[in-house]
Amino acid sequence: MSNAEGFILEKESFPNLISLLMKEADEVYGPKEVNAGVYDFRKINKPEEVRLGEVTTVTPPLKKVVRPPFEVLFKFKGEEIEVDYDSKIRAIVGVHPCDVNGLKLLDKAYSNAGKDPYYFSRRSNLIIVAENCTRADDNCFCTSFDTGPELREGYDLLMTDIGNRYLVEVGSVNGEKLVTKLNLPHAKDEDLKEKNTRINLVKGTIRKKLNTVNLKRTMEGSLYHPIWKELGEKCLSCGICSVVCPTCFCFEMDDKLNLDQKSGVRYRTWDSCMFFEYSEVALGGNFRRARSARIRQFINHKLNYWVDQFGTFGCVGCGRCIRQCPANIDIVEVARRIGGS
Amino acid sequence: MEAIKNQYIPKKIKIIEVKEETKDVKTFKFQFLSQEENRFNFKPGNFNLLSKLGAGEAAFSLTSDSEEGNYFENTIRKVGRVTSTIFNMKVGDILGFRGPFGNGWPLSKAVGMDLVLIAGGLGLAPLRPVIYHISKHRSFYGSVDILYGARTPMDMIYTNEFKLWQEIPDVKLELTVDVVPNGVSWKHNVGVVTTLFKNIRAKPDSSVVMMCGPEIMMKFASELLLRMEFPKENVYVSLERRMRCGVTKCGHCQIGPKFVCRDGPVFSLAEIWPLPDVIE
Amino acid sequence: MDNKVKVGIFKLTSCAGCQMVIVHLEDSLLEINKYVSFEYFKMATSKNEEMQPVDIALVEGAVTTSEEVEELKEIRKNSKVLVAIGSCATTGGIPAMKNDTSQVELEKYVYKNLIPLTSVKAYGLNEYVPVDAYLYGCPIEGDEFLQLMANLLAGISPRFPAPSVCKECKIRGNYCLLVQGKKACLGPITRAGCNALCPSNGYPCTGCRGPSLDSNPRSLREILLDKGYSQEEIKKLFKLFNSQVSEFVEV
Amino acid sequence: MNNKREINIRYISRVEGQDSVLINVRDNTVESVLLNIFEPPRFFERFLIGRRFDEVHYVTSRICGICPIAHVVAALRAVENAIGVEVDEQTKTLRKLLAMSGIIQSHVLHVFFLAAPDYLGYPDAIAMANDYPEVVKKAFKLKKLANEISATIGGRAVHPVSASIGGFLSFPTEEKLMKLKNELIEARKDAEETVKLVARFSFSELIRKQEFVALSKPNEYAIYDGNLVSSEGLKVQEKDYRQYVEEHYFSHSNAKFSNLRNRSSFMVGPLARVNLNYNLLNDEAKRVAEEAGFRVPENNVFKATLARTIEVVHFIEESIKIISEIKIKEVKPTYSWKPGSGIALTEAPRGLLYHSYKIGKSGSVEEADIVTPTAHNAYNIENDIKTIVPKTLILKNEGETKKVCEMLVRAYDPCISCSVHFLNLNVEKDS
Ligand SMILES: Cc1cc2nc3c(=O)[nH]c(=O)nc-3n(C[C@H](O)[C@H](O)[C@H](O)COP(=O)(O)OP(=O)(O)OC[C@H]3O[C@@H](n4cnc5c(N)ncnc54)[C@H](O)[C@@H]3O)c2cc1C
Ligand code: SF4
Ligand code: SF4
Ligand code: SF4
Repeated sequence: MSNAEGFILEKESFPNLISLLMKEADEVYGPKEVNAGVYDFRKINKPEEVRLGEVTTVTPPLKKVVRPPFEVLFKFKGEEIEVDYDSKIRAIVGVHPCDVNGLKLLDKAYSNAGKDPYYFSRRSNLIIVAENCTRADDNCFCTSFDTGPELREGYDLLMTDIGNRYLVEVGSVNGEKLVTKLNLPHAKDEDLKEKNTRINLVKGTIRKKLNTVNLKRTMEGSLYHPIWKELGEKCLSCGICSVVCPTCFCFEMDDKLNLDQKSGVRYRTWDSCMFFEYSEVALGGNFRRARSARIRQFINHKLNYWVDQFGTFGCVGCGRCIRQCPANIDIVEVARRIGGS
Repeated sequence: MEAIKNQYIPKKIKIIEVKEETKDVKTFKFQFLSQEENRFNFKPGNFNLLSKLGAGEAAFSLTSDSEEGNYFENTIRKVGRVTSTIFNMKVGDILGFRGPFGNGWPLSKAVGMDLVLIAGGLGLAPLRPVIYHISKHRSFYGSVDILYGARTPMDMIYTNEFKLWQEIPDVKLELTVDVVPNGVSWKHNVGVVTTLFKNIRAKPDSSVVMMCGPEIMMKFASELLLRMEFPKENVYVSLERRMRCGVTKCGHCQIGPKFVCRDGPVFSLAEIWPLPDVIE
Repeated sequence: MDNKVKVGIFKLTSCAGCQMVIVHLEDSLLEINKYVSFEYFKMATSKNEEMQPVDIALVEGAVTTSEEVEELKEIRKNSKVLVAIGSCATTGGIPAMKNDTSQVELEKYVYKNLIPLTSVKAYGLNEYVPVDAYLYGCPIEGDEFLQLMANLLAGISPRFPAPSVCKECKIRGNYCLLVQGKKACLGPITRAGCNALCPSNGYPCTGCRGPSLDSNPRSLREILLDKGYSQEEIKKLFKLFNSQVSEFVEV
Repeated sequence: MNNKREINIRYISRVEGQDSVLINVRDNTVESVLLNIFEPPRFFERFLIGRRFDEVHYVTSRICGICPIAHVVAALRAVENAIGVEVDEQTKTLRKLLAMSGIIQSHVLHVFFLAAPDYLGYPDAIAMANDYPEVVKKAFKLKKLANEISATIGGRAVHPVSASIGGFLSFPTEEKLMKLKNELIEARKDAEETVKLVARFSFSELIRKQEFVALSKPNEYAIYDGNLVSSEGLKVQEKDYRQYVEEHYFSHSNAKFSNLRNRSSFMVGPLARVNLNYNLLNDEAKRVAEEAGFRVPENNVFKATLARTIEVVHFIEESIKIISEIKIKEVKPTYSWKPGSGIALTEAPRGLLYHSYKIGKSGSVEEADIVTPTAHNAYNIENDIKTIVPKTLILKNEGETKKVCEMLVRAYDPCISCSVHFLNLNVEKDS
């Protein structure tokens, strides 16, 4: 499907793209500056609100849109159940390569033993306009998993900042339609060259590296490593790492009852193995009572169990869990120490 | 959107019988509201989720005869929100059902071998379908030892079925309790379940062990069985983990890379021992 | 009328803010009233003269005087379900801040001429009576109150999970006050349920909902020391709402 | 029969004791009235000591869940005065809007939840809802709107969080403000009808020569700051408050009682404000006041309820004005500070509120002093009761006396939580 040839979108015409998306989709999301120097994906009301070209946002945008933090599975009234699928068309602009790759991992988790209908009803109505990274920070390590800074698939449109214009690549039929509607001119060879130069430039700035050779084996042998005890003392159990991780998929299910005591909803909400209650069983038992066991689970899930479960590591190197951890726990550093290098 | 089966929607069932087992355990017999669903079959060792809309959902072992198409049973201990709510329900009340889930006991692998069933407390519940199965297909298996332990005689479930079980040819039922309260008569063993192991008739190299009970009990029992030279591959345990979705999405039930709801709840020690995370 | 569930809302030492949250549930009050008769609700009704047995007692406030101890016991005796609402009732909250200072000194400061008071150390309700359910927060969350009522009316035991405030804060996409803002936020060790209201408004979490399950205040203290807060300041922060909470005080 | 008093849950308000009124009557004359009223700052002044200056408003908010906004605003201003921080116009405007929403909310609650059931003969507003569904719905709607303004500007209605030293930590969106503006415009009618409804109540009468005290400013109906003025010609600057207002203590009460130096008790609150600042009310408020037959000076204490409804009209109009004019710039507070002492006077829903702090070199509170509206009014309530009891005693009916006393106290609305049935009236007749 992917088309090697590209198109050109002048930066000053970028608002046209957003306006078009606003027409084509029910909702448009994009990165906004929520605080000085802090970016997060929010619903876009006006084209000017979108801020491209910044580093990773606080929360993982695609997970948040496709698997909302609070999601109603069904409504009930007495014993009767009513299901409502959300099939709004959503366009999401300016997603980074690591996040698109994160979504691909989530796809796996949610089609494990049968597809999740709620997830896929949103997922199949998503228009992804991704943006290759032209900037990275100290905690990005996507190159270790080959999940960035350049995206190869999983997008409808892919933009790269090449100066005062964007190179736009098409990744799907939907993407092609958008390009046609915008009537974009074709890119020239030097535009493609410029893209490569810029991406290589960014690659050079990504210094954080996780050695993935033998990583799974190393992690398998690490279950009784003293490092977990040490981390258990530092870790706050706040769960920030898993909330901001684009691939963490766990959830809690429960009911909300209305005052009439008959009607209500069954919902699911993001959960995390970092929380004590997550692993609680009847009569106060808990299979990960110690914080050390919980952080061991989090890191091993990403760098070890995922491989067994879904054939790939569960991390895309976005660096969010490192950036946001109040206790400065760094998954790369942990793996490095366990590997003894 | 192409139609994806929604595995989160419970089916309606109604309570057709309630039996009190102990002070805080009851066995509920259910039937589906829609008749065609009553043909449903499960494998011994499977479990299901029960919903009371408004109170939530929880996992329970299927405890009835797996070949009985007209009804099924769950044996429920009152421990929290969902279970207390169900505990107060009566014949005719409606609940929600999802399942059956899980892999079940390795009954076909056990054909021609001796069987050892080890249960602690409520852990007898998932083994009851195995006993039904044995009684119907007695010739498939060698000797059967059932070792059952509970805290006190009053905590034992299915007590009025013990006699029937003992009447099955070549089935030996051994009972033990931790404590015998004053004034209670008890003719059987006193001590933890491993104190019964000396009575096991099965030969380690040609038998399958199926075990369910508190994890700490299973830990000691497993260690002893391994010392008695039962091979890891033939010792099976049924594990309890927190469970929400039942369909490998919610993540709660993971043990290492395994999802208890799909890859379990029955595991051989070879697959999972030593457990990375034990219920404490 | 008579098959309505009898509810009493009682107040010990508190600011009445939690009751106000209930009074402010404009959209739901009339509906609640369909199923419930408020036998005691000082904020809203004047029909409460004497203690009649109630099905559900919601008690706001910390216990700070010996009279209140007796009153609370009386409420317990006369209610089937007793719920502690708000920080004051769950942990002693703000009123318990006084416990750090001797009674005489307190009184001297506020009342220049001493009068006889029967004030005792301030505690949450469970210091004196068994409590069946808790609503956390200063003030409580209206939504949680409605959930509590719906559940109690249906005979279901209410469940309020206790992850950290950070979970909700991150879901809201806030930048972290602790990490980026270097402000002393207690979110990582505080029970969620407020939808991270304070940090979302730029004010660090003060721990008003009490500790999240298995929280790690010790590590948070190290982090704060590292950011330049003094031991004294950290102690004050931890103690604002939680001076009676052992997890926080030990640190 | 059970003895009622024994099983009565005594209403313990924010005092560590019991609220009651003890009236000694001998030969049909009142010998003494002892009003044992609550003490609002439950040792707050003490446990503020040692806390950082930027926490003070967050903590003092918890003095009162009924008018937390007033405490937040007063504490912020007092601390800012102490540490030498000036805030910009936008901050002042937003704080005023916040304060107004607090007053509207509190007044609506008072009028519909306390006064109306009283005058219409119901135990509570919910019971009243059966016969007067429209009135109650209107009340809920107004109150909800006021709460929404508080939550939009302050982050939360009860115990707001976003108002801070030097400014605001978060800001409302334009959309949200527009929505509020439209709702406020819709609410005009309901507010006006409220005035009419209350004007029809048959108020008891208590006219006694007394001094009204409120904040005043030349060009606005003061609530945020101003000079202290009185109906007897007092004019005092904020910083001189302590030279004019004294506190004394009675052994029968845990509360502090205020009086003006060398003078007697005084009244603060809506009636005082409307009386003293009538000319600064906006035209709509003046018009409804006139239509309701409200003339200043109005000396009947019971008419405080009517004054509240007039203020509701005034503040709704002012809020619309503010929202229409404001163009919010999202600037987070930055400031430098120095140690010092500072005072703030503001108008809470129930009247004059005083906060004063001394901030030390380390930035922590060294001294704190708070006088709430109810403390300002307490002595005056006692004096009012002294006046009204002999009149009602002629009725020779203790129940009636008790009821009138309660309604009188409620007219002050000492604090809604405490004003319903907090009177344990003991008439000791010595014959
Ligand atoms: C495969 C499997 C088979 C089971 N079979 C049986 C059975 O046959 N009979 C029986 O009585 N129980 C069985 N259980 C345990 C049963 O699911 C829990 O006791 C029940 O979920 C508790 O729900 P509750 O709402 O009543 O308790 P809660 O109010 O949730 O609280 C009780 C405690 O149980 C924990 N808990 C909540 N949900 C679960 C859950 N789904 N699994 C484990 N712990 C949980 C809570 O964290 C809490 O600590 C089984 C569990 C599993 C996983
Ligand atoms: S973010 Fe850091 S402190 Fe918080 S749970 Fe994750 S590893 Fe622990
Ligand atoms: S584990 Fe950390 S770095 Fe890896 S994908 Fe998750 S948040 Fe990003
Ligand atoms: S601001 Fe506070 S609550 Fe939010 S993530 Fe940071 S530490 Fe947690």
